[in-house]
Formats: sequence, structure tokens, C-alpha cells
Amino acid sequence: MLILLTGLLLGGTYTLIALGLTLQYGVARIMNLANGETLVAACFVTFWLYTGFGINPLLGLLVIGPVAFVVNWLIYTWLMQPLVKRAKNRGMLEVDSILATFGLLFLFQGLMLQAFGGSYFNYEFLAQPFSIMGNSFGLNRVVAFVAAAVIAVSLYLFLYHTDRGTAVRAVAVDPRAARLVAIDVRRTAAFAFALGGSITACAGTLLSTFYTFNTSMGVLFTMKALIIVIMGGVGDIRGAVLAALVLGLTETLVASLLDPGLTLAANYALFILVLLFRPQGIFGKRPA
Amino acid sequence: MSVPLLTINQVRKAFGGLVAVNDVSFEVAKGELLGLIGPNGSGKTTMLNLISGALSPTSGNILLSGQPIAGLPAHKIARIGVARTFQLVRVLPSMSSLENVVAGAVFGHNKVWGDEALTLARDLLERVGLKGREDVPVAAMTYIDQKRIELARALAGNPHILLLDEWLAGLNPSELRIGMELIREISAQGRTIIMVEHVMDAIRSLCQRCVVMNSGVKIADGKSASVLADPEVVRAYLGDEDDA
Amino acid sequence: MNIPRNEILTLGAGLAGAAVLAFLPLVTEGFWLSLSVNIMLYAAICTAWALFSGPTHLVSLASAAFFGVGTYSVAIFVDVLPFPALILIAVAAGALLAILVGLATLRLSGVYFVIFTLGLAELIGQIVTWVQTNFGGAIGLYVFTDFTETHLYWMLLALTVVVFLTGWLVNRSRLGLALRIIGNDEAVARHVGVDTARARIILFAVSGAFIAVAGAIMAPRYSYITPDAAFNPMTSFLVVIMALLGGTRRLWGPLVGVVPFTVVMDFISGHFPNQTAVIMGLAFLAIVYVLPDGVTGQLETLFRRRCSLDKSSLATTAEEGR
Amino acid sequence: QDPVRIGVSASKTGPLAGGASGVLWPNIKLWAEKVNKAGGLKVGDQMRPIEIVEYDDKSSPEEAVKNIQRLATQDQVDLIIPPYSTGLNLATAPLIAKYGYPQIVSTGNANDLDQFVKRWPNTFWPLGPAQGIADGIVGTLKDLHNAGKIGNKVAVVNVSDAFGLEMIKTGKPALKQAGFDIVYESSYPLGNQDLAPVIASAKAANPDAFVAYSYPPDSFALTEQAQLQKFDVKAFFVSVGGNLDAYGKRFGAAANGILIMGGVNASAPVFQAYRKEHLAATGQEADWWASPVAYASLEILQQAVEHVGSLDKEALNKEIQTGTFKTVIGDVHFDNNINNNNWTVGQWSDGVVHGVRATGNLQGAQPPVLKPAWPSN
Amino acid sequence: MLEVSCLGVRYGRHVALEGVSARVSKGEICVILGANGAGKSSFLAAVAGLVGTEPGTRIAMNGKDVTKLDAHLMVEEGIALVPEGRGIFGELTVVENLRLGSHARRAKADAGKMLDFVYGLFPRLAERPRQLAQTMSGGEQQMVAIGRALMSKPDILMLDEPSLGLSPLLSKELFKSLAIIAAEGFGILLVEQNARLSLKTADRGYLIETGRIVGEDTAPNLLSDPKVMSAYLGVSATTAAH
Ligand SMILES: Nc1ncnc2c1ncn2[C@@H]1O[C@H](COP(=O)(O)OP(=O)(O)OP(=O)(O)O)[C@@H](O)[C@H]1O
Ligand SMILES: Nc1ncnc2c1ncn2[C@@H]1O[C@H](COP(=O)(O)OP(=O)(O)OP(=O)(O)O)[C@@H](O)[C@H]1O
Ligand SMILES: CC(C)C[C@H](N)C(=O)O
Ligand SMILES: [Mg+2]
Ligand SMILES: [Mg+2]
Repeated sequence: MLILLTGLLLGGTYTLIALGLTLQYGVARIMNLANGETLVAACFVTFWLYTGFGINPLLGLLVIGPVAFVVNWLIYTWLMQPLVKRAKNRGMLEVDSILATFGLLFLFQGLMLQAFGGSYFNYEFLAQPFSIMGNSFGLNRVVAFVAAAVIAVSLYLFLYHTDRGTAVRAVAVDPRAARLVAIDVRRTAAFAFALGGSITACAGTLLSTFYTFNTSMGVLFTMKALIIVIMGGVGDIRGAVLAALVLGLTETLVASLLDPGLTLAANYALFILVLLFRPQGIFGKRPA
Repeated sequence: MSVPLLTINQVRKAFGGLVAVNDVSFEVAKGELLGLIGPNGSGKTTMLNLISGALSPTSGNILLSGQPIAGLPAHKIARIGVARTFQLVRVLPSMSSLENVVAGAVFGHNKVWGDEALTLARDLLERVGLKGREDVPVAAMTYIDQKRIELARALAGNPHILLLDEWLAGLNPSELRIGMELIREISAQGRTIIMVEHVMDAIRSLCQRCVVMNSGVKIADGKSASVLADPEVVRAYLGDEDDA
Repeated sequence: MNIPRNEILTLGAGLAGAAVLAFLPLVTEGFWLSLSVNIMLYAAICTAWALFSGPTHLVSLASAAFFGVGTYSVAIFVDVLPFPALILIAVAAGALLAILVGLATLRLSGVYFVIFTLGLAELIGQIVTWVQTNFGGAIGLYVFTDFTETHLYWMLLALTVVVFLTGWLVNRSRLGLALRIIGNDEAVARHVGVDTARARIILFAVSGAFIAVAGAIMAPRYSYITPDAAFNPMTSFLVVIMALLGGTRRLWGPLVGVVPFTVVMDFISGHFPNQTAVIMGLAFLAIVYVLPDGVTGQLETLFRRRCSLDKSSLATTAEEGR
Repeated sequence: QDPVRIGVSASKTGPLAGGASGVLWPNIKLWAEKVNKAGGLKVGDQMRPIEIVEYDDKSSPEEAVKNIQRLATQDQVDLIIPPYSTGLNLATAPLIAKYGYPQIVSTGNANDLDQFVKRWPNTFWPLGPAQGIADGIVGTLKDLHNAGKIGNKVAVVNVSDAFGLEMIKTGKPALKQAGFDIVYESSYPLGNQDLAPVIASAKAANPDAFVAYSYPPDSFALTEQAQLQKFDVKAFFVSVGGNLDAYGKRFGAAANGILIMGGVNASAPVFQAYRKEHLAATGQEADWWASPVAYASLEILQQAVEHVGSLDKEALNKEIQTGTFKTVIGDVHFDNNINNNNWTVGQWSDGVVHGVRATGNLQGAQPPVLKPAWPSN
Repeated sequence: MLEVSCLGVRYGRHVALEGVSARVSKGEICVILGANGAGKSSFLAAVAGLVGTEPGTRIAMNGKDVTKLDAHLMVEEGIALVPEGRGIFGELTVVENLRLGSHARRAKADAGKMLDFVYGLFPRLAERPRQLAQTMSGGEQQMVAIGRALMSKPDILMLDEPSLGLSPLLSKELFKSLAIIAAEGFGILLVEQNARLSLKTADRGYLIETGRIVGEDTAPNLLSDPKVMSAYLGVSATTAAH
């Protein structure tokens, strides 16, 4: 039971990390390698708001979410849009976006380095035991889990049960055809990218309540997010959530019953197994 | 017509609950030009996919000159001597037209290489009416020319049997005439062909024999004229007689 | 088959160029040599990477895995076997790993392949770490040899030449054609009789073996081999970035990416040690927007424009002459 | 005046940046400022200002090697301050040796230092062999056990990278030899901060003491989890990270009694003065172990130059091998290039770390106390 | 209703269309005939706003100048296109495809009604609303594409070779449906290779050759024009076959 709950909590963390990229890559078709830097930047901003101004990280969400949305919107329209426009096909866009966001990765990292230096940071927030079925967990983790659940469910409802959401998915499938059904592809893609960025930033805020972070840690998050997004099937929220939970559970299981030294190995092994049997990810669809 | 070249025996293909090809059997003799027709979604493309190895059957077997080929990987079947075109044209976009055809010559049933492959490819391009356009990148070619490339590529493997999936679709009437002439010629040279087509003019004028499918089941098989007059075929596929 | 004249010329020029480069250590030592070792290293790896990823369009992030395997081949056996034998072990280990990966990834395409290979490299790194931790004995592997930077440079240069020759041979072979067809349309490839699985795996093995050799050659430079250095995912990323920057349609494409990339990045880290990341990021963005087709594409466009300029200027002179 | 050019190549980005920017870079800054304020470095009868030439090695051996080459041949610096971490120091050792610079490895150590020194007699190891540090905690536990204060059940975990592996390699046998029963033992991957299962399993084994050969992010995570899960042991030990001032700030009263790797003589006036200067010059607090050592290694370099009176590398090496140096961690003297007087265990007490165990003849150790139960919040 | 004048399109240096003028009114079926590569698809794409037009072009819809509007806004003006190659969303289900058709503001309110209309027209779609569009057969996908275009309640429905790949029966039914659709008041602009069938249904036709309009007449007149007969109807081929 303890293992299960711990695993679920961890899965919640992973869900947070991966949801933003799911949108950015799955819908806006930008393989955002700077995803992890966005997350870390949010950690720093949260830290700065909390320790400098006493703004509670949960309140901080209300600032950081919208700000990240706007910033990512601008990034998309200024930096990514030209790439989208000039790309003759999806492959070219993928290459271009990888190169461009690789540049962004360094840029963000450099800016954070200037602002905060390279040391480790953390702070104490809701680091109180919270008891579930007689086991105690960090309240901050529980809060993050609840937030992850709320975000994932709302995102799912939005994408699968609203017209706007279906439009977002349509853009993911075929941007050219989407224009023919009165979808403003540019705005929709910018919206998806910005929403993805905003979710990633919220993830950063929540994570910072229980993670020790520094400027150089973005890549780790990006890698984890990539693995989850791919394992779930590109662009599929359900897949990403499921993959995140499964990873969380596996890691905890392996750590508790086998050997914590094998957690990451188990993580990747699971990922590889999934792809061996479902080459298009858990919920991925085979292209025709 | 001693040993049939191709034997389809109780072949079945199910996608989940949907049975796209339902225990179909028929034979194709050497040198025959068989029309495979039927309503949309009746399983024709699936049938071709089963023969060419793009899909493997759920059950049943397929024999080419007596040799079982069902379920073999596509490249093996291609080497044994089955070539095809695709319902939506598939050319190799980053290669020239000559290279596209060479691609068919090098690995298929034929297996020629070097100058021999180049000569063969040039000949075939000329035969399909693309002489002098060897170096044009196929991406810049029109639809019908791409279809020609596809045909030449399929022929380059010197296959025992050629599968054409709506190769004539989308051609305008004058192009259609040229296309039909080309198929007739190829058939006249003794090549065995199965063609899937919705253009009845072509079926009527080219095919001696037709197999008709409906909802995955074979509903008719025989001389084109009589099959096309079969009331069930008319009802399910052709529609009430009018202007054809 | 007869070889076209201009290819013979290029080949000759290439070999001559390599011969000239071989003299570099005699001219300069120290920093420039170190930089050249790095350039040569990535020249070899990126070209080897592009042997497979260029024609198939399958972006592999497994370079770190092959590199690490090569490094460890040396680290484990350095005290018991002579160096050439270690290189052979690296070849075998790299190829074997590539074959396994190749088999596992046959059904994968696009981004699934990309991330699978990334995951795989990480997995291997993790397993090596775990084995080291639990089966002690060989913790913290030291590689002490008498190799100097010059030796490393020469070995890498030789490797690069071999990779280029292999690439040239492959391009002229049926295997090369098969891969180009696969890269265009895998379904078509199968239907014209290409054994796509075999072709993919063979070339992946060749590419992986070369990268492993590069890792083996670099091992003496690290002297202390740890999984996180040997299996550093950054290696995989850098390889992809440099090769894409150069362009993968030509055999020499990656090379023209590696040289400017390494030099520019080095210039930046040398001159702006505290703003490296920011400037590197900006430089990168600039490159993406200024060189949309990679360096190769840019060179080719320039070249073409030159030609057409020449022609049009010829035409105008002709006009005027009349 | 012609400045003395001193080259540094260390991590500003990548996985090692966190440690380097906490421990190494600030001390370089502090030292350079202080020396220059005092008029410069005394070389012979000249006072020459110092100029730092710094490069980022991006936490990668390739870059590190290239940077050293650049420093030696392009910039032709007079002295070199070596990289952060054991791995990068070993990777750059052959090159630094080739150019003859003294390499005072303030942030790295290994087990087979003798072998190293034989190969590269210009390397110096202020932190001493890994063995000493790894075994320090064993000695402390043994003392507590012999005094009848704790039982003999220990849970031990380590981060599985070069550092963790070196530590566990000698720490584990030492524990066994000291008669401890290892009731739980495991490693976890570098970068893993989700250590709830580790603490849960350790807790389930019901040990008397907990030993973690850990790195900063995981030191924090382990401590937080232990607190959350009310994992109460009489001795709780974490390694790198526990020495950070931020650690004390983060856990406040809960940190009381926690044992850490390394340590200082917190009551020594030199150290207290150093801490103040560090804060003033860099805006961040020095840690309670590695910072003063890093600073001391710079002082050693400085004093060696002053003693020799020139920048002659060979003479400098000789001087460092034989001389004695007055530093913020006390008098340092190398024995076969190794400093055998090191703090190995410290203990938090009201926001301050006191050294509780040292190798050699370091003075000022305080007796370790048992860790009280986690305060409930 | 739709009026196009002086439309020009070029791809780089290649001029695909030049000075093309055409119009379609309410309830009318108009067909464009022409050889492969004549520029038919380019014409439809230009009207739909998918490709840019040359200066001088004027496109007016219900009297409003819509020349420079982007594709998604064209839909709001009442122009729907069933493109070459269908352009359906393969990874979405049939019903999602259809519902997306009424994403346009103009169609939102009547989405339910239009869905019933489309299901009535193509019962196969009503049978399989949850199937992924890409696993439908060629002809079935065509139905999805047409149905989706209708869902936007267009004033003008443009179809690029809608009978491509349809069985004879379905082609006939399709043209019957088009007649019904037109009778409901939609204007229809059609590009077709099946000239005979389309001219039989259509009211008017345009002939297009290498980017220019070379002829325009009522459908019956075109059908009986011997030049048209041989060039676009392939009469000789059919007669030869019989
Ligand atoms: N991969 C698949 N998954 C699920 N159903 C499929 C798949 N492929 C085909 N089908 C279904 O199988 C049936 C037969 O399809 P097929 O493509 O063979 O038809 P067809 O006879 O070629 O039709 P058309 O003339 O329209 O091309 C159709 O109902 C189609 O929806
Ligand atoms: N994206 C493009 N880039 C360059 N040229 C193009 C492009 N699209 C079409 N063309 C060219 O423009 C001309 C007109 O093409 P269009 O597709 O409009 O013809 P069409 O009449 O619809 O032909 P088809 O009957 O083959 O569909 C052709 O010569 C074609 O090669
Ligand atoms: C003793 C420590 C400061 C060790 C150092 N962090 C390393 O990586 O090896
Ligand atoms: Mg079909
Ligand atoms: Mg067209």
C-alpha cells in the first residue's frame, strides 16, 4: 500500500513534468528541448517570490501560469512561427525546432545562470507529514499530485469534450486541413504551445516545493518528459498520464522491492518494452 | 491453364471485429488480366495487400506457382515475383525518375545492378512514355506521370504477377485512353495482371474475367460481360443501368 | 563497375587532404592540437552517425551508448590486452549492441525511434553503473596509457578516413540505394524487394561500430572512466546537432557542420566564459534562422547562385557584344 | 605591474555546476579580491596583481582537457587552479602534469592516492584519501556503539556515481569490520530526488544509525523524507550537501544532531573570520567543510609562491611537497603530497557545524551527541 | 454569389493560373473540366484561400471582397472545399471529423441538424461514427470529406475530384446527392475527370487549359459540343470499347 501510494505520488510529479511537452510537441509540433529550462525557470521564480516577497507558491501559480503563457505565446509567434512557415514538411519542422529550441535551452540556462548562479536551491513549503491510510507523505507532494490530477483532467475534458479542444487536436493531426474547417491554425498552435509552456511552468512551481534545483537541471526534466510523452503516444493526454503513473509505480516498486540503484534502469527498460510491443506508444495511433 | 499462377484459397483478413476479406478463393492463370471490382470498402485493396505481403492473412493460403507465399514478408514476396502499385501513388520523392525505376530493378525478382539496371530503367521509362525525362525529380511531376513511374518501377522487377490498385483513377478521358493502351500492351506481352478499378470502361475493354467482392465476400467470378450483368453485382456495385 | 572521373578526383583530393592534416601535430601542439582532437572526434562520430541516419532519416540518439561501450571496452581490458585488440573489441561490442538495437527498433519510426535510442543509451549507462556498484572489483576504472594528444589525433584522423571511405563505398553499393529507398518510403522499399530490416541493421551496426571505436580511442584521454562521462547523453545530442547543422544529404555534410560548430562554440567559451550559455544560445538561434538548409544547403545554394550568376553575366556580355 | 595570470577551468554548467558554484568559484573570487586588495601576490620582491582567466568545462572531460590546453598554451598562465570533482581532476591530471603546474585538488579525492602521486608528483590532495573520509563516520558510530549509546544495526545507502562508489567501497568493509550489522544497503542513481522508498525501506529495517554517501539534491531529499516519515535513528549521516549552509537553514532545528561528512573547527577564530569575509565578498555563505579547504588550497598556492619567490613550477611543486602553510583550516603540511589531517565528520547544532572527528592531529573536535527525535511540525 | 475575376496563381516562377474569371450562383452546379495539371486544383485552392493569389485578383462572396482572406476566414464567408486527397483528419474519428466541419461560427448553431442531413446522405457514416477516419476505405473517406465540408453550412461547396475512387454506384449517388444539395440552395463548384457524369448533373461548365479559361457554356451545350466530346469525354475510347 505504501509502495502504491508513493508510486502514485511520484507518477503525479511525472505527469506534471510531461503534460506541457505533450501539448507543445503533440499539437504545436515543436519538439521543445528547452522544456526543462522552462520548468527550472519557474522553480527559480517561485523561490524568488516566496523567499523575497513571501508569496506563497500556490498563489505564485496564479502569477507564474499566466506569465508563462504570455511568454510562450511570444516565443511561439516570434521564434517558432517562422520555422513553421518555412518548413515544407513535418520532418523539416522537427529538425528546425530541435535546433532552435536547443539554442533556447542554452539561452534560458545562461540567463538563469546570470540571475541565480549555479548553486543548489530549495526552500521549505508544506514539508509537513500528511497521513494517508496511516502512511505519512509530504504535504507538498500531495498538493502537487492533486494539482496534477486537476490539470490532467481539465486538459482531457478540454481536448476531448469541447469544440475548441477538438480543434486543437485537429491542428495536431493535419494543420493544412484544419484551415479548411475554419480553424485559425496559427492561433490555435500558438495557444497550444503557450498552454503547454504554462503547464510546464506550473509544474516547476509545484516541484520546487519539494525538489532541490539548480540551473543545470533542466535537461533531466526534458528527458523524463520526452520518455513519458513518447511512451504514452505523441499528443495523447491519456497516454502521457498513464505512462507517468506507470513509471512512478515501477520506479517505486523497483526501489522498494528490488534495488533503488535500478530505478532509472527500470524506468528506461519499461519504456523500451512498451515501445517494443507498441511501437506507437500506449495510446498512439499508427499512421496510415 | 494447367497449374494456375496464383491461387487464393479461403483467405480471410479481420481487423479486430471487422472482417475485411472473408474466406475468398479464386485463381489466376498465367498471362491473364483479371479485374477485381467491388463497392468501396469491399476488401479489394486488402486483398492486394495480402497478396503482396503488406498484410498477412488471418487464415487461408496463397500460392504463387504452387509455392505458398501467404504471410511472408513483403520483400520476400517481391523477390519471388509480385509487384504492385498503390491506390494513392507512392513515388520516392527525393529521387529522380530514373532512380525510381532502378529501385524496382535492383532488389526485386529481377535483381540487376549497375549499367544493366540503368539500361532496363531507361527502356521502361520509354515504354511508359517518359523518354527524355529520366533526370526529372519525381516530386515535380504531374499525377499521371507519377503513375507512369510507379508502373515502370513495378515492371522493372520483371514480376510474375503485377497488381494494379486503381492505377487508372484520376486520369482524364484522354489520359485514360493512353493508360488503358499501356496496360493492354503489357498484358499482351504475357504479363499476368490483377487490376482493381472503378472505371468500368477500362474493366469492360481490358479484362476478360472479373472477380467481384462485396463486404469482404466474393460474390461473382467469371467472364466480364456476364459478371457485370449479374443482378447482384448491378445492385451492389454498378447501380441501375444508365449511361455507361 | 566503372567509377566516374570526378569521384576519383574527389577521392584523391580527400586522401591528400587527410595526408596534409596528418602533419598538424608537427606544426602545433597544445591547445590547437586539443581542439583538433575534439574536431576530429566529432568529425568521425558525426559522419559515422550520418552513414545511417542520413539516408534513413532515422535520428539516432544512441551515439552515447556506442561511445560508452567503446570506452568501456578499453577501460576493462586495458591492462591485459594490447591497444589494437581493444579496438577490435570495441568494434565487436559496438556492432553487437547496434544489431540488438537495430532489431528492437525495426518497427519504430520518427520520433519514437529518436527517443527509444535515447532511452536505450541511458539504460545502458544505468546498468553499467549498477553493475559497477554491485559487483565491485572494477569500480572507478583507470586507463593509464602512454598515448599523447598527438597519438589520439592520428588515430582519430585515421578513423575519420576509414569512415569516409566506408561511406563512399556504401553509397555506391546496393545497400546504399536500399537505404535511400527506405528513407523515401519504407513501404515502397519492402514492395520492391528490399529487405528493410537487414539493410537497416547492417548499416546501423557499421555506424555503431565506428562510434564505439571513437569511444575506445578517447578512453586514454579520460584516464578515469565513469559511466556518467562515458555515457553522457550530451554526446548524442551534440552529434545530432552538428550533423544536422552540416546537413546529412552528402557524405561530407556532417563535417562542414562539425568544424564551424566546434570552432565557434570554442571561440565563445574561450572569450565569454561567463556568458557562454547565453551567447551560445543566441548563436544557435542565429544559425537556425540564417542557415535554414544547414551549411551544406547554404554552400550548395551559394554555389548554384555563383553558377547562374556566371551564366547570366555571360548572357549580358553576349547581349552587349551584339 | 605585470599581473600574475592564474587559470581556472571548472564547471559553470552541467551536473557538476551546482557543487562548483557552491564551493569553488566563490572562493576563487574571494581569494583574488583579497590578494589584490592587499596589493597583490608577492613574487620575489615584487607585489604583482593577480588576474584570473576562467573557463567553463561544462562538466565534461573533453572540455576540461581542452581548457587546460588553452590555459597552458594559449593563455600561458602562470598557475592553474584545477577543476571541481574527482573525475575531472583525474582526467586533467596527465595534461597538467605535462606542463608541470602544481595541481592542488581541493575538491576531489580517491582511494589509491599513492599510486597517483607516484605518477603525477605535482598533484596534491588536501582532502586526503577517500578512505579517511568514508571511514570517519564508521569511527564515530563505533565510538558511540562502544559507549553503549547505539546498537549495532546500520542502514547505509550511496549515490551511484564515482564519489558514492569510492565511499561505499571502503565504508562498507569498515562498518563490517567494526562489527556493525548492515541491515539495509542500497544505492540510487545520481539525480534521483524521489527517495521516499529508500527511507521507507531503511526505516523498515529498523536500524540504529543511518549513513548516506550522498550528493546535495539527494542529501536534502533524504533528510526531508526521513523527517516526514518519522524515521528516527540515533545517528543520521549525510555526505555532500549536509555541509552546505543552506542545509542548516532549510531544516532549522530539525538539523540538530545530524552528522555530516567533513567538518570544521567552528570555534577557531580564523575560520570565523573567513566565513564573514566569504559572505561579504561573494554574497553567499561558505559551507562547513569544502569551502574552507578550497580556500586553503589557494592560500597554499599563494604562500608557496611567496616562499619560493618566483613562479618556477618545479620549485613550487617542491615547496608544496615540503613546506608548511598557515591556512583557514589550520596549518597544512603534505605527507607524500597528501594531507593527512582532515575533518571527516561534523555535526549540526543550532545552525552551526562542529567537527566531531578528524584524521591526524586536528584539534577542536567536539564529542558527538545522539540525534534527538525529529521535531514534529 | 461567388465571383472571381482575374485570378492569378504562381508557384515560384511557374505561372499556374492567369486571368481566370468565373462565378457560381445559389443553387447552381458548376463544373470545371481540364487536363491534368491545367490548374483546376490550384483554382479551387486559391478561392479557398489556401494559396496566395497574384495582384489584380478579385474574389467576391455575396458581394463582399474576400480576396485576401486566409483559408479559415473563407469558411466563415461560406466557402467550403473538399480538397484533392480529401484532407480528412485520419487520427480522429468519423464523427469528430464531421463535428469539426461545423467549427465555423456560421455553422455552430445548426450543427445537429447538419449532422442528421449528412448521415441521411451517407448512411455508412452513421453506421461507423467511432471508426478512425484513416481506417475507412477510400470511398468511405471521400464521404467523410464531403460530409465535413457540408457541416460548415457553406453557400458554395467546392469539390476537387469527388468521385475519385468511388464505385460506379456511389459516383452516381454522389452526383444525385450533389443535385439534392444544390436543390437545397447550396452553390456547387466541381472539378471532375468524370466529365460525362458531372456534365449531366451540372448546370454550367468551364473549360480550363494551361492556366486559362478557354471555354464556358451551359452543361447541355458542352455535352453536345463535338470538340468537348473528344477532348474531355474520351468518346472515341468508349466507343472503341463497346
Ligand atoms: N487497418 C485497418 N483497420 C481497420 N479497418 C480497416 C483497415 N484497413 C481496411 N479496413 C476496413 O476494411 C474494409 C475494406 O477496406 P479496403 O481498403 O480493402 O476496401 P477497398 O475495397 O479497397 O475499397 P475502395 O474501393 O474504397 O478503395 C473497409 O471497411 C475498411 O474500413
Ligand atoms: N505546390 C506547388 N508547387 C509548384 N507547382 C505546383 C504546385 N501545385 C501545383 N503546381 C503546378 O501547377 C500546375 C497546376 O496544378 P493543379 O494541381 O492546379 O492542376 P490540376 O488541373 O488540378 O491537375 P490534376 O488534374 O492533376 O489534379 C501544374 O503544372 C502543377 O505542376
Ligand atoms: C569530496 C567531494 C567534494 C567530492 C566531489 N564532490 C567529487 O565529485 O568527487
Ligand atoms: Mg481500395
Ligand atoms: Mg487537381
